[in-house]
Amino acid sequence: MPTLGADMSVGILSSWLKKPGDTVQRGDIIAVVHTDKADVEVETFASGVIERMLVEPGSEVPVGTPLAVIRESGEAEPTAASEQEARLMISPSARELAHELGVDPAEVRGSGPGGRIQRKDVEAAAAARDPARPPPSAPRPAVAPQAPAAAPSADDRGAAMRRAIGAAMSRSKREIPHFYLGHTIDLSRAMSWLTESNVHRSVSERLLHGVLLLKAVALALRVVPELNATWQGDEVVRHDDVNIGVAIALRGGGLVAPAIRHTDELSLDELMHAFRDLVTRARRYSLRSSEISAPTITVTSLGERTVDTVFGVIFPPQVAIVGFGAVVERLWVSDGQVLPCPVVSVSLSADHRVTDGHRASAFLVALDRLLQEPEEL
Amino acid sequence: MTDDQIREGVLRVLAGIVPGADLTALRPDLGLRDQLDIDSMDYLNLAIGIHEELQVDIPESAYDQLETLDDFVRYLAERTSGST
Amino acid sequence: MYSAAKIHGFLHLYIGEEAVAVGVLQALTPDDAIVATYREHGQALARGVPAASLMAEMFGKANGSSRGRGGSMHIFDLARRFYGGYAIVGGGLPVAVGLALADRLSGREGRLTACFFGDGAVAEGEFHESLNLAALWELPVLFLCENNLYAMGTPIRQELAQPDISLRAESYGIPAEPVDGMDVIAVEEAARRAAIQVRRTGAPLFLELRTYRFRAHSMADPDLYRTKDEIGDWRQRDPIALLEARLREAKLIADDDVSALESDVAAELDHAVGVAEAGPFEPVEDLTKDVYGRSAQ
Amino acid sequence: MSVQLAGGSSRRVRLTYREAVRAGMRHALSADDRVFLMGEDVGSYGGAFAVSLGLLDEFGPERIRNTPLSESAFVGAGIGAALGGMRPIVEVMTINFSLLALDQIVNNAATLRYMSGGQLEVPLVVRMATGGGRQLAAQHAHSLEVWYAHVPGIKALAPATVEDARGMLLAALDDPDPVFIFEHATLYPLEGEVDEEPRPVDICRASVRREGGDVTLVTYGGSLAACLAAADDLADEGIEAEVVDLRTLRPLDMDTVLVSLGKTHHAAIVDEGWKTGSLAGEVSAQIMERGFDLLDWPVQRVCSAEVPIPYAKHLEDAALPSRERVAATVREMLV
Repeated sequence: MPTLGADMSVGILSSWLKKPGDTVQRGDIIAVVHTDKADVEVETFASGVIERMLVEPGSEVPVGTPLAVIRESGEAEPTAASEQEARLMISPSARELAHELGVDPAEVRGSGPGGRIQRKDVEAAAAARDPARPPPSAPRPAVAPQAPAAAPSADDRGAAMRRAIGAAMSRSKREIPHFYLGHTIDLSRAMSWLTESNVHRSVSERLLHGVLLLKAVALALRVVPELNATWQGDEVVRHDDVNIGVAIALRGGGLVAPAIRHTDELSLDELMHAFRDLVTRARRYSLRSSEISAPTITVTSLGERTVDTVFGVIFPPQVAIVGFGAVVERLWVSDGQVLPCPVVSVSLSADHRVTDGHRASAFLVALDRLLQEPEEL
Repeated sequence: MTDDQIREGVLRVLAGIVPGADLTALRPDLGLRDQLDIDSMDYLNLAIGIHEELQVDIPESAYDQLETLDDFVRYLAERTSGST
Repeated sequence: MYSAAKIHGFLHLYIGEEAVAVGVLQALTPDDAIVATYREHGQALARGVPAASLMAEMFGKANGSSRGRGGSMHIFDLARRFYGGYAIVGGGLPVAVGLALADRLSGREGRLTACFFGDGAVAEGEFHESLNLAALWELPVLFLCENNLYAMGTPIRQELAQPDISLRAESYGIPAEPVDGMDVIAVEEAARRAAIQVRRTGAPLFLELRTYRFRAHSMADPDLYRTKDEIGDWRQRDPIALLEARLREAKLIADDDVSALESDVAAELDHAVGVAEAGPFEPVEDLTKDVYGRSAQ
Repeated sequence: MSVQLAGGSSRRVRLTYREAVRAGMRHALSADDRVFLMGEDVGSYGGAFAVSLGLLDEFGPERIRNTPLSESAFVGAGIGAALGGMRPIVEVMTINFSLLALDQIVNNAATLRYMSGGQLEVPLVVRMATGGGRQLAAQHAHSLEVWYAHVPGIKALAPATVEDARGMLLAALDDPDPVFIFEHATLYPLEGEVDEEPRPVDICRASVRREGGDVTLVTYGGSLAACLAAADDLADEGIEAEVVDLRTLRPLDMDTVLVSLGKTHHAAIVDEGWKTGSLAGEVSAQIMERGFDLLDWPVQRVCSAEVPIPYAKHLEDAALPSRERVAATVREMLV
């Protein structure tokens, strides 16, 4: 938007006189701009082919905003039909979201002041591109009671953010009759398969053993589906989707447990990609609220160099949490032989209102069996 | 590529993985995991970052011998020598 | 050491005022607390803080009395109940009142808190607030005004409408006594009497120790506000020379003793400088250590 | 005070904020001989805000000590007593009066541990009333907490709830460092329900007082109520505000703020201090440093007008952050 008077700060683009693909010469009139004083014709300072328009007729934009991109004759680099460098007005968070959703910010029309692109604009652009998919606007977390000191209520689905976790854990221990089962699983096959498999992968495609554990948990839930559920009001609601919440420690303390959606349907490669993305974003505080409220069960693992066993506290309203300790070398009796084997201790904390020891043990047995056939995961 | 260039490269990658950490205080002769509180995901990201930054693919079998910054520099020096 | 750029920042020399610190500290017990000013290395030495730990502090070394955090103005030694150098004029007085209050409230009878400050502090509000509070609550504080006649470069007559400092203490009902601060024996006698009375009554007492600093206010002071004659007159009453003369007169020491003492002092100073030179600097990684007792950031 | 039984076996009681501070002090005075209270008129007058009413009768004049009007001396004496092994609670009548003790606070309380190389410890608690809203004009009504929050070596707390009023005092007494508690004077009559048994609360973390996904309101102390009320109004319009009570002004818990911002991408900071050089400015700067990529809208601040707080009610109301101003600010952010 050129300045058409010393006191002009914004102008409204009335109409375009050229269209993308048109060849223009320096000095050609390409648009009409409406100012407080008059309608003014705008000439271009560049010669070339109009690549695309950046401002739609009717928009009010500040002086200096690029109006269109002109590819100069004989040059590959596009330049803007403005005296200033082309600079996209977009909020930092919207820029991030556009990147995640694969939306080109230059294609998005901004609704903020001066045409600044906001998250909702990017979401709308993504939805328009792919109408089958609903815009990824998060379901609103339930509102906590308004008395300042009150804890979040039991059906609060947004409780997974770290501060709320403190309250959620107290409530969990108060309201959920926990019981705990433990089992040690021989990971010889799984770890050898993983090592072998990683040899053939490029460094950016390598798998962590945690992915095998996650996938196995997801598949074991098909055997004991009542653990993939939430407690709502007075009853348990089973879920068809397996959305495993992954407990992720944040640097400097605290944790979040966002979900990997449809964990059971993802290939190991897809799962690894989703896992890595989730950890990275969690540590940048860049999770979406839908990820926080989605888990149907949680898996926690204290990492590969820590303790043997962890017994988790269930995140309400979920009804179970699976805990993995470190993978450690232990003497293991197999076929009458004592051999050092990599083993992992797995625990299940479950809600006695929903299930019992017999069913829960079936889950751990299924998990063990799945991990003996890593190539099937 | 000199050791210092390699060291800078590794530190650049680490800075992206552990934002906010004071890498000037990092002891090159002590383990990275304990000093920076990094886990296996971070370690994988380190390997990926090194691959992008220095074009060296560190096989998983080498992870055990790569604990300290000095280990990385030594290991990478052997694999980048003569490449530039 | 300052001239050799081993010691930096402000350094306020005590030369000329030695009799005050030595005389008063002789009269105190290890249970008594001491609060002093930024010119406190004299009191610290007299209290038994090792010269090496003071020197190392001034060098900014980690083996200094405050790990090099304080420098010459902030010497602390908790084990010796030396509660430090306060560099805001008058700022130590309320703290001294509080230390005495703690002794009172926890039933540690017979202890006192000795609080040193200069004539400059007398013009500060904290002086008046503290004397009033100590007198009102009858707390065992021994107030020790080290009157060297100058608040930095301003002579006392240009500073105080009523330059008789003892009168000010008496206006709060605190018994006060002026003492010849160049005579270490007179200082010790007065301090002993005062300490006995504070311990007995549990109430404050005030000594005005009339002294003079031979050197400028600090190493940064060109000393333009005093005449050479005035300094020369006071040097005639150098407390160390005065004591030496009296001891010789009484045949308590001879030339040999003096030279032995002088070489002991020189050796102790050499040792202190050696320890300070050899001491490590605190690592920069510890910059934020001890801001809080519990990790707060 | 009424007593009732609530969920579980813990007895719950209703207290005012004023009673809660008193209950905290009574508990500490009973449990620990080292604790004593001193300040202007804390004795038979019961304190300017009647917080210590009755304590003189219970604990006697040695432990409930009236001081002369000598802020510097009695705050400094608190420092000395803390050095001498006591656990003093010093009440300063208002934050405006505390300026008379700034030398002791900034030059002594905050520095002694560090300057002595870790030898000395000043476990001192200083309480004072802060804030406007009661037509007390420009020497009784300012919110200067940020000046204290600026100083390393001290901790600054702003209890906004009845539970925090009691629990923060106990946590402060457990702390080895000087802790300043800023009690917003309009909160003293506030009622709330707490466990009968006084316990210290966490003073390291901010608290989410209301959850919501659209905008984060960051606030503390006396402004919490305005934020919660504005959140009610906004909810009627379909805007869900998350309200973060900072609770502790130094050290700041920015993690909680950033986690919330990661959800809402919009932040407004509501702070009764003046905008220039405010705590709101500090929070905003830290969001820029650590959470820039989370933002979908520039951080907004709702602070007091840049005037000495006036006496006349309509002017004072206009000067302080209000429910209406908070809601209007949020509406503009969510166009």
